[in-house]
Amino acid sequence: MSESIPIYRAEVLDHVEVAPEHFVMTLDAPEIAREARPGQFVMVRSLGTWDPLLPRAFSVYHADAEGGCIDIMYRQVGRGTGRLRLNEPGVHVQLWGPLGKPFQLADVEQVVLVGGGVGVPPIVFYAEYLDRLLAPVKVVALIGASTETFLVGIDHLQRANATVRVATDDGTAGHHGYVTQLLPEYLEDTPTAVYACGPMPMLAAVARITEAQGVPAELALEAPMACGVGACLGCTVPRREGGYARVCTDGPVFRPEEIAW
Amino acid sequence: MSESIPIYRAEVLDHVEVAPEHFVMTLDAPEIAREARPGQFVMVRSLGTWDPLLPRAFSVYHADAEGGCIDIMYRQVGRGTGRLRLNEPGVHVQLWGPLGKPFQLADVEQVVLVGGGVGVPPIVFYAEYLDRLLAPVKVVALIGASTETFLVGIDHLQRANATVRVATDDGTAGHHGYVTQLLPEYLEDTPTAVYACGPMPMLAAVARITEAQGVPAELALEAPMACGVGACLGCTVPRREGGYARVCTDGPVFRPEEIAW
Amino acid sequence: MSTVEVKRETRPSLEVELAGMKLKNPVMSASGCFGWGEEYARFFDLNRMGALVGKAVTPRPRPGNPDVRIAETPAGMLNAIGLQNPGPEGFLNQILPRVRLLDLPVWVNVSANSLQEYVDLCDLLSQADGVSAIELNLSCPNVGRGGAEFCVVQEAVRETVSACRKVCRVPLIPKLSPNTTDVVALARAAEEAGADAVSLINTLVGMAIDIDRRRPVLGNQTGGLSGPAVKPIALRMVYEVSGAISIPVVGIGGIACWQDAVEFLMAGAAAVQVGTANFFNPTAIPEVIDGLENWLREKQIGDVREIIGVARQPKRR
Amino acid sequence: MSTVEVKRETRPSLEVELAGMKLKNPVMSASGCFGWGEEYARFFDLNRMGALVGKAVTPRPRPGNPDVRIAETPAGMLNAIGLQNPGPEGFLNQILPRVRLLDLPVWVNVSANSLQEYVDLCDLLSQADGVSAIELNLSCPNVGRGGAEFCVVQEAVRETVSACRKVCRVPLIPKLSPNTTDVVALARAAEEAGADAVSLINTLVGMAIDIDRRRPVLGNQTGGLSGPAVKPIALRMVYEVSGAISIPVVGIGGIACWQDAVEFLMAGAAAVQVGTANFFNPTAIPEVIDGLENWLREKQIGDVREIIGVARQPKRR
Ligand SMILES: Cc1cc2nc3c(=O)[nH]c(=O)nc-3n(C[C@H](O)[C@H](O)[C@H](O)COP(=O)(O)OP(=O)(O)OC[C@H]3O[C@@H](n4cnc5c(N)ncnc54)[C@H](O)[C@@H]3O)c2cc1C
Ligand SMILES: Cc1cc2nc3c(=O)[nH]c(=O)nc-3n(C[C@H](O)[C@H](O)[C@H](O)COP(=O)(O)OP(=O)(O)OC[C@H]3O[C@@H](n4cnc5c(N)ncnc54)[C@H](O)[C@@H]3O)c2cc1C
Ligand SMILES: Cc1cc2nc3c(=O)[nH]c(=O)nc-3n(C[C@H](O)[C@H](O)[C@H](O)COP(=O)(O)O)c2cc1C
Ligand SMILES: Cc1cc2nc3c(=O)[nH]c(=O)nc-3n(C[C@H](O)[C@H](O)[C@H](O)COP(=O)(O)O)c2cc1C
Ligand code: FES
Ligand code: FES
Repeated sequence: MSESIPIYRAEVLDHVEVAPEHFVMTLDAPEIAREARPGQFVMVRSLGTWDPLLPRAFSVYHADAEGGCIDIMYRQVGRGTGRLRLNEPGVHVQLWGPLGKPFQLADVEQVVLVGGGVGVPPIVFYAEYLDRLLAPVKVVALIGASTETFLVGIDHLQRANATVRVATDDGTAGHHGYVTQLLPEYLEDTPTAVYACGPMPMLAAVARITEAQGVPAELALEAPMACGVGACLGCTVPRREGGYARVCTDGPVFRPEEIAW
Repeated sequence: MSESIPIYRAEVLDHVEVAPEHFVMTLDAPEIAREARPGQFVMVRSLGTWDPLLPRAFSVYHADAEGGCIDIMYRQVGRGTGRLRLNEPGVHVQLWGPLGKPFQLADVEQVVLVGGGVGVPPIVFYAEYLDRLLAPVKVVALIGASTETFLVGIDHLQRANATVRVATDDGTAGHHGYVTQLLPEYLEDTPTAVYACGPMPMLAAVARITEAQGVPAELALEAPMACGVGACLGCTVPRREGGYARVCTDGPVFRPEEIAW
Repeated sequence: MSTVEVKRETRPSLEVELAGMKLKNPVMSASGCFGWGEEYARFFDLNRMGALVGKAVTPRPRPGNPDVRIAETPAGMLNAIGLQNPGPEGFLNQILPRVRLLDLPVWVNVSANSLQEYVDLCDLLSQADGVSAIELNLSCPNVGRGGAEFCVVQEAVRETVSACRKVCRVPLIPKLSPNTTDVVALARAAEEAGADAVSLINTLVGMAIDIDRRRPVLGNQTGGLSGPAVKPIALRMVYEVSGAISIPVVGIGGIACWQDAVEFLMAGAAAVQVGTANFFNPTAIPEVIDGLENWLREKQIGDVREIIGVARQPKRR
Repeated sequence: MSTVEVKRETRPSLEVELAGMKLKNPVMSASGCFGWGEEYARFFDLNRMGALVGKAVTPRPRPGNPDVRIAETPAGMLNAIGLQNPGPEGFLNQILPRVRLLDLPVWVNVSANSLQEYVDLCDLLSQADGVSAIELNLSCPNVGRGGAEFCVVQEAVRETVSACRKVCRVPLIPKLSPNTTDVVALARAAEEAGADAVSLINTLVGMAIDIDRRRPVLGNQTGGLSGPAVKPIALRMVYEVSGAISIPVVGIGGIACWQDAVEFLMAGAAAVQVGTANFFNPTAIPEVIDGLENWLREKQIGDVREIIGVARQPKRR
């Protein structure tokens, strides 16, 4: 906890629409690009206004250590992302990170990544990280979305040599139903670890399935955040052992058994 | 007071820097483009935030009735214009107008226009209007700024066949001093009317000079505004006859003798 | 055709009854933020509103405060207009003849500095044809101690309301100040004294300082804070008060879009007033009405009254 | 070399004295908005601050409230953290040993539900080496009536402060609630009871409603409103109080940039605390300090104390 956290008025280098309502923003942030690990996030605040007031947390989607920049991917849903959308290249935003605990690779032969909605960015980052390992593991990526057009990051996952399977709520692509319904068949024989990020109900399902089968898993949670660094105590989730954990600093990555779902 | 006021979510068609800190924004507003007269203003509000909360008033700088669009020119000085700056072409802003009383042309042989700082836009619009009259009058434009680089609209004034003289506080261009020091020499013999827009001290000086010489004048005032349409009673200035006048609806154009300077 | 489809097609009812008045919908203007409607008639048909609440009328005409009268604050504004108004005669002769032609209830907001003045104004104005209700402004922060005292002392509220109730021929709706320790106590006092409903909140006393000129921005030094910034405070007060009294509560404070109106209705407001939002969005009121209707239709709620106070009930699923 | 140039070159003094404590500068953290500094030590050198004010300590450890604990509002936020803290032992054993190594005054914010609890905590904590002052949180809106009662009744303030004053070995600084009719009366009571200074404001009680789930957003239903939205209210209260009492006032509420701090100082605050701003800008405090110093230099003001309360004096030219 004692080393310093990079913070900048970071320049927006690029800002493009990658799917309906989905945007990728590239930010000039050399230290963060070097230090960020999959599962970690950054806090971003648009400048010049107090409304929206609070920064928003975004998972690191790509980190280009050489180029000294990072990508975040967001879906424009509310005030924060609505304001974020207005920051064209050349504009500066306040940025600090990397924050939180990253995914920890278990000693397994197969890794199953489960991503839903805006939980996909850290999954993509992790897949690319795993692909660069000296001793590569088999990587399966199960990606869910409400509908086909909202499926994002698939190409990146394939380029990272992951076996990709998709599910959509409306059946417009892949499995018609929840992405978690695809999970069990991968937990049969090969020693496997599961890493997931997405909406709470999806994570709860992953927790149920993996705990029942005794498969190691890590889940990246979301919670409303004010500070992102552990000071406001606003982002807590109840611990199974009692008391509360801070998603921003005790997480965002938790093991299923840590949380009282 | 009873005909309706056009109001839109108007698209920003163009948005360019014309001088350091000075920008011209082109807005899609057919009715306003048709109806606007020199001296009138519009209210503009950036969308998606409550901070800044209030709209800002901007004089009509150009009105292109055929093209169905208007220009405003603003100097980026604070929160409202800072936020306005972020509205790139394609973004929509809330817009209503034209508002307030326009300049009224007196029956004279010469018109002297006095513009200072962000008071120049309506002066330019008026010069172009006067240039299109069937019975043209001699037009002199006296333009003041803090320094040369902040002198704006000069080219437009010259194209509108106005005799332009400039003054700068720092002497970097034209007369070294206040623009109002250039005024007296034009009030000698020819029947003249004076129209001015700019900072309060400048307008007060114009009022003193023209009242002393008995020359007809009209001054476009500024005041903090909330509504721009006469409802909030926030934009008042004291009347010489007692009581208060609303700058937005009783003005912004006043005769010197109406105001208790 | 399934019942669901039927529901989808039927138009939800926005009508509410308030202190014996039928309102087309629960959305009205807030006093002092809508003039007497003439300016906004240039943007939309005033008859679309649930009711029109005009600028305060005081015992004598008031020129208002010297400038500066308004200042923008984060998500809000300060005002110290000083109750500029033409007085009772001006209202009765110049304003009422016009607004009474409208096809909606017209509330007159009454502001004074003494019990007797309040009583006399209620007596005079409640007799005028076209005045549908009197909103008793017990809380104007910008006219010196006089006005201020009324807003916050329980006894003063009780005394003023019961005295006015005696002479007032139309529904009497005290408007409460938020600058108080216990707004519920004020509301109870008003109810016990015979109020037909209560409006809340008025503005919170605030200030801004011009650091270049080293003095308060407003000529009056302090002013009334309004706008989205105060919404959480107003909503909390409406929630507490509507749970504690049995007369209707008119919710006011920072309402700028239909979602805000829904929040106030769910908190227990029987109707809402839109104030500052008119200034920064002249079509705020019709947008709130349309948004409310569309939302009810989407959610297949047939009657707006179904959502009043639901947030005070145990959590639903 | 002209005197003007000399002035330009000399570094303005930011030092202030408060209740016998020397502060490097008048900028400190607000309780509950800065943890105990460990998080923000990763962004800047804590020793740059005038003082460190930590999270409230309560008689017994508290786990805090169930979620949802925070909600964003226009230019503000609501919080119902529920005074999560490790209690006096936890503070003395785990926290104090670390923070006492800092080279700045450390204030402990104390929160309780009864007079006796307040007295016992003051007695215990004010004896600990490294505790420079005790800030009495007389106004936590999120722990039920108990806490709330203290904030608003003059007699309770007087009683609590004088009882704590007797046992407290360090400066005692009651922190006042804004949820009151007459904050000046509370401040006077605190002064008469022997307070060394007063802090204001704490949060305003507010609420937000989730219209999809038809219930309050916060698990605790209501929460404390803070941030830029409340600045005008806080500034007005600091202005009124600092004009009415002779002990120093610590200004708190919505301070997010150096200009805000200057407004509070000009309103009469002897020092300021930065709260919510730390959350949305982790370097808010050093930015306020640097901005203040640069502004003083630009204006050629040699000592920050020259501007304290100037806005309360007749207008200057
Ligand atoms: C650790 C962490 C990592 C995150 N990573 C990402 C990321 O990589 N990309 C990303 O887009 N977001 C991410 N989020 C969520 C992000 O921080 C914002 O909460 C989200 O972008 C909505 O912000 P907003 O201000 O636009 O919406 P708000 O104005 O805060 O909310 C507006 C409305 O949108 C709803 N809403 C909030 N989130 C969503 C959602 N995801 N989908 C649909 N509706 C929603 C809210 O319930 C609310 O009703 C992350 C959050 C955390 C805590
Ligand atoms: C009838 C009318 C017509 C107007 N026409 C124009 C126009 O054509 N172009 C234009 O740019 N503005 C015009 N204004 C002013 C405009 O409405 C805004 O007040 C101005 O743009 C500053 O807004 P802001 O939100 O950026 O600054 P704010 O955030 O409101 O103020 C920030 C700081 O800037 C200072 N400030 C305000 N105005 C100026 C200024 N002009 N120069 C330097 N500092 C200033 C304020 O005192 C304050 O300290 C007009 C105003 C009125 C009433
Ligand atoms: C410029 C202005 C003038 C006001 N005048 C009055 C008034 O005359 N009488 C009154 O009861 N309330 C008056 N108010 C208070 C509003 O009616 C309303 O109670 C308050 O502004 C909160 O609502 P809002 O946030 O929607 O504006 C005024 C408010 C503003 C901003
Ligand atoms: C998340 C949070 C926790 C707080 N906890 C405390 C506390 O424990 N004790 C206290 O006296 N004030 C507490 N406060 C109030 C702040 O110290 C401060 O008085 C208030 O937030 C106004 O200042 P601000 O607008 O700068 O945040 C808390 C505020 C917030 C936002
Ligand atoms: S977001 Fe502040 S503690 Fe986690
Ligand atoms: S700006 Fe509202 S009355 Fe002029």
